[in-house]
Amino acid sequence: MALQRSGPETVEFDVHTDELLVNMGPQHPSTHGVLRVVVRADGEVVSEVTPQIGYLHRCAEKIGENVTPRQWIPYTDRMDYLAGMNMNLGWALTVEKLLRMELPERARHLRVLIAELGRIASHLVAAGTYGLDLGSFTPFMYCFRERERILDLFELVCGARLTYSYITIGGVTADLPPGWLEECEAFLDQFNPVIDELHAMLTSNAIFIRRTAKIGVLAPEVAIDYGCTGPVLRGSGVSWDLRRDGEPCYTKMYEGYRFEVIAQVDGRYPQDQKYPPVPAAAVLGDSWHRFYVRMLEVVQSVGLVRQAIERYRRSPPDCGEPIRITQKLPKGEAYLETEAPKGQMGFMVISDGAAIPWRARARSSSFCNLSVISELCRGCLIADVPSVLGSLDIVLGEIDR
Amino acid sequence: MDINWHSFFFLLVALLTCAFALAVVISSNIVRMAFYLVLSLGGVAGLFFLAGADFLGGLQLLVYVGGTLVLLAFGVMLTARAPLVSMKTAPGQWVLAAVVGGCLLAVLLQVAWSVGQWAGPGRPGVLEEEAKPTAAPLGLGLVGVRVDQLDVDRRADLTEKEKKAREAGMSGYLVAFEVISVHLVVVLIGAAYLARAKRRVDAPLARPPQT
Amino acid sequence: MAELLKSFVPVWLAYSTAAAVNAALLVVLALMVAAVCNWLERKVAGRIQDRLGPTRVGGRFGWLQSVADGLKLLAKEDLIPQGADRLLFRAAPYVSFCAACSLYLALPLADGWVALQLNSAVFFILAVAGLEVLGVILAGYASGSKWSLFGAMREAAQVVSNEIPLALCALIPVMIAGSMDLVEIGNRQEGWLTNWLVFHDPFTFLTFFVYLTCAVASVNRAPFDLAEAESELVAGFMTEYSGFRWGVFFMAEYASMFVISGLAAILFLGGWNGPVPIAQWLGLTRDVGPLAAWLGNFLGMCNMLLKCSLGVLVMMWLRWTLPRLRIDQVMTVCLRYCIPLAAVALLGAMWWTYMWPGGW
Amino acid sequence: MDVSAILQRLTERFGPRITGSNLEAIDPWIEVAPEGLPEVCRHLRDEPELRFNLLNCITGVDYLQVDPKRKLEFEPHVEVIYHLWSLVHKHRLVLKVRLPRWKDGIEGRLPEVPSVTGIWSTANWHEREVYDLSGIWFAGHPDLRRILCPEDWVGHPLRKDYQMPVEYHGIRGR
Repeated sequence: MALQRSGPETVEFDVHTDELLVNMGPQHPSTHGVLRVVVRADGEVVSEVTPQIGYLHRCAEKIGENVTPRQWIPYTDRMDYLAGMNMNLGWALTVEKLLRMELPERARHLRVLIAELGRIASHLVAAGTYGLDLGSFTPFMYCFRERERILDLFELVCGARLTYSYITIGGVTADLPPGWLEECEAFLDQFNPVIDELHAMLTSNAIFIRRTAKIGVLAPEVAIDYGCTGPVLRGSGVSWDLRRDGEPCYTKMYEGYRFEVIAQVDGRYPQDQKYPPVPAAAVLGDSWHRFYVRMLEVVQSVGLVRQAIERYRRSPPDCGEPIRITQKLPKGEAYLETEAPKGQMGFMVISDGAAIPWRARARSSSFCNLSVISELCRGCLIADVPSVLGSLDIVLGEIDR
Repeated sequence: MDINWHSFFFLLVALLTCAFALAVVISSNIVRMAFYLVLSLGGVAGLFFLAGADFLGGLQLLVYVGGTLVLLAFGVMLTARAPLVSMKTAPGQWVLAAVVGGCLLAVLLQVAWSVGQWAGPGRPGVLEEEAKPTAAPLGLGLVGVRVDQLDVDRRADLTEKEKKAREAGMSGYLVAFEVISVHLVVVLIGAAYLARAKRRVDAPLARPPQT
Repeated sequence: MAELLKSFVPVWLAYSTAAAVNAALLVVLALMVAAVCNWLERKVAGRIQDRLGPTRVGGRFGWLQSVADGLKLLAKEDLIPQGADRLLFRAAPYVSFCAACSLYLALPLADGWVALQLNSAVFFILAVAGLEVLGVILAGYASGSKWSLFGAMREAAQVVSNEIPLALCALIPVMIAGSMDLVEIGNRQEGWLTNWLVFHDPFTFLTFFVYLTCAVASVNRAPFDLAEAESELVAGFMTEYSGFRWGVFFMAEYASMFVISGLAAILFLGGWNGPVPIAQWLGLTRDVGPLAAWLGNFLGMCNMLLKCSLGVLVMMWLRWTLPRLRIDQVMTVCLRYCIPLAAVALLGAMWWTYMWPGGW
Repeated sequence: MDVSAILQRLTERFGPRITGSNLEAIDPWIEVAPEGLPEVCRHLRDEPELRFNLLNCITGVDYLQVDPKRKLEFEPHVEVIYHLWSLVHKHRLVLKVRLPRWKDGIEGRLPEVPSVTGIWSTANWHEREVYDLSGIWFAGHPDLRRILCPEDWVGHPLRKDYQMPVEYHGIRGR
């Protein structure tokens, strides 16, 4: 009996059932991290959802005003802890934009390689936990098994599994160890059948489709109005990806790479003949489409990593020298947004000529993606709230900073 | 000293049922009342099983304990907000209730003792012809004893197979039971229809405010 | 048993010990089933998720895992939340455990090997299976928290509405076999595979699958496990339970899962009669002699246990592959698909037995 | 359409309310008077050639030199920076609003700027964060509450002259 929000039905009201104020508290298995969602429900039907954030607020921006840019890199790791590499990349590129610094060829390809591997790892977590939200435990295990392999690769590169601080301003802390590329290719070769398994278990699973199709439908204008970016925006059919449409100093990293932006433009996904078709029940912009966009993006990223490996091998051996810790920043300010797995992650640095920036600002994508949930969950059932929350794929470390 | 186990358990379960029925009346917490009601009706089902009518016992369990009391628990659970949970009864009402209850108990006991055959322990209720008309046959018929063929029961020349068939046909007059059940269904459907949720759904907020 | 003891001890002691031993046997059977299912579930889940499951707890395949779980549950402190109704909170798990255990009273494991041969055994099992929901409702209400209230309401709505199609589907084999006594239904299906009721006619074949769906829903497993949907309601009605009380709920769930698949085995899959009538070939039938009859029954019991565990395996397999349905989708499946299908199957089976009484 | 063309359009349309700009900076920006902000923003969003439909980020920056050794290049003030993007024309713009550190000079009265929640809904949460951390009051915001710090927190952490409280609910701060 999900109430469809078609026209304004005026049904007279005689049985007074008082509204139940239920909150999915900070420690709730299906809120990804420390998020409290206050749900005002009448029986099973949700009338109002208001998320409460701030439980994980560490005021990283205030610390940014007391440490030099290279010392702030570990703080960017802890923002979106599921894709630490992409956060480092964002901050490094912003400061390089301020310094007007050019990177050698090899460093650029190395960064593309590592960033796309980070994106695969983050999307695997998103797919796994989404299956967990809807009750099927097994895809979670498959996704995390693959993610473990990627983390092993990262461990070989920089010694850490979650908080890397690998990509710094001026390049990377250390070049790739010998034999790493072969292991990375071995991982990629055995990865494709796993994606087909996930498609079989989730995307084309009848119960999964019933739990996600036509739930949490987000219109493109509302998405842009609420500032949603990344898979949430592309799930609503807006073909917008910073790797192609971003600022020059970010898109020049991806120059010469062949990849497609995954969005359903006039009814078709790019290369969708290889993947399960869009079910009839799915409406553009619902939870199913957001999930489907992430699954296809993983395939694009695999292609990108292969191209990056091949270009990395051909590029000259110099992979850039990180700047000195106490190097003075020129006076001025720079803002740059990069395509992190969860959306557009923006960093801003303002400096007045000293080594320590005057102001460091981080704009989080999940912050805006989460703000749209009150719009999506009006009139759905209580069981749909985790389904919508899972499809938005938010991380609280990034929201609360 | 051999104890007739059958009567012992019968009495035990009967006492338990009465005790829980009393608890239903005495307890103030409405949810505990529902729980004690479950136990007492379960006791009645136990009595049916001990009396050998296991179909009737199953029926009692299914219809009353499994069906009605689940709905009762449902109703109690949904309405049991703080003020409703503990319903204290004023002392005056206790006295009135005790008096009325006592009278009813007296009447029932008198009726029970007046039937000669039931007085003595140890003889399962095989009935002789009854001189003056009483309500007992009607009650027995309800329970399922074929009151109209009582004389057939005592004929000695019943073959084993025929006796077994009569035994199987014990629950003859179940019609009354069915009538009550159908009545119950009608009542439930009516209640569901009356309480169907009619709610005003205000116009959905189409777009964020376009001021 | 009672006559044996009568010679040593006074009569009433003999009878009471015999009764006590039988009762204990039943409860131990239920506990054994729960213990084995617990270990089996972990192993099956492991295999499905490409990992090993418990391997080191006590010997080769970690078979002591359930004992370890039991000890852990006993050692854990089972606290009662402050807002809870103390009596009901304690009573609820035992209500649902008694309901689940008393199911074993009427479940025959072989021809004649049954605790209490009721001539309305199917009806008894369906009636008592409906009682389990009472324990859940009491638990939901007594824990005092909104979440368990939600879980209890969903559970009650689901189980009560699933009893109807379950009863309809159980009616068909009873109608074909002509009696509600499980032993009789089982004996009617002896001989070759084709005598099984599931292959009796296409309608019973359809009924078997509808029965399986409703059985999974009424036992609250796999895609229909709304009550303890961990993603939305934390743990449904079991949120506030911990330690041994939670274990009791868990045992009740496994016990009723085993009985429901046992019922399916007897009603549709020929109970203790194997696909090939080996017992008849080896001459282990009742008329040959008491020992042969005992051996034949033993073989039958192994068959029955195999089929029950097969049913339990299917339920576990469903649980670890399919996501969970929403409450209104569960109700739609039950009210809009299962009941009409069961009704059609009933009519079809009736028409079929009328047209070809002796079987086709 | 680069920033100079946009600046030229805005100055001819709004005149005195565009109070400055800097086209040589890495991210060229335009300064707008606080009162004229909503009209300029609505124009930027609705104008067919501009169509700035994505508000990326609102940032509050506090310019106050607390370090005695450093010399003072600017007089103390507070800035609110709006980053706008157009998905349609793929161009970017930075708007700045310059405010006094405290409203009409009285310590503790937060500077005011009209809210743009009506134009972009994403501003709702961003403005709440800027209010919470940088202490800038957004007039006309539907429910301006703290979003990251606890409701009963005192002070705005990102202000340069912010002192960490000695104790908060029994937890020692300093």
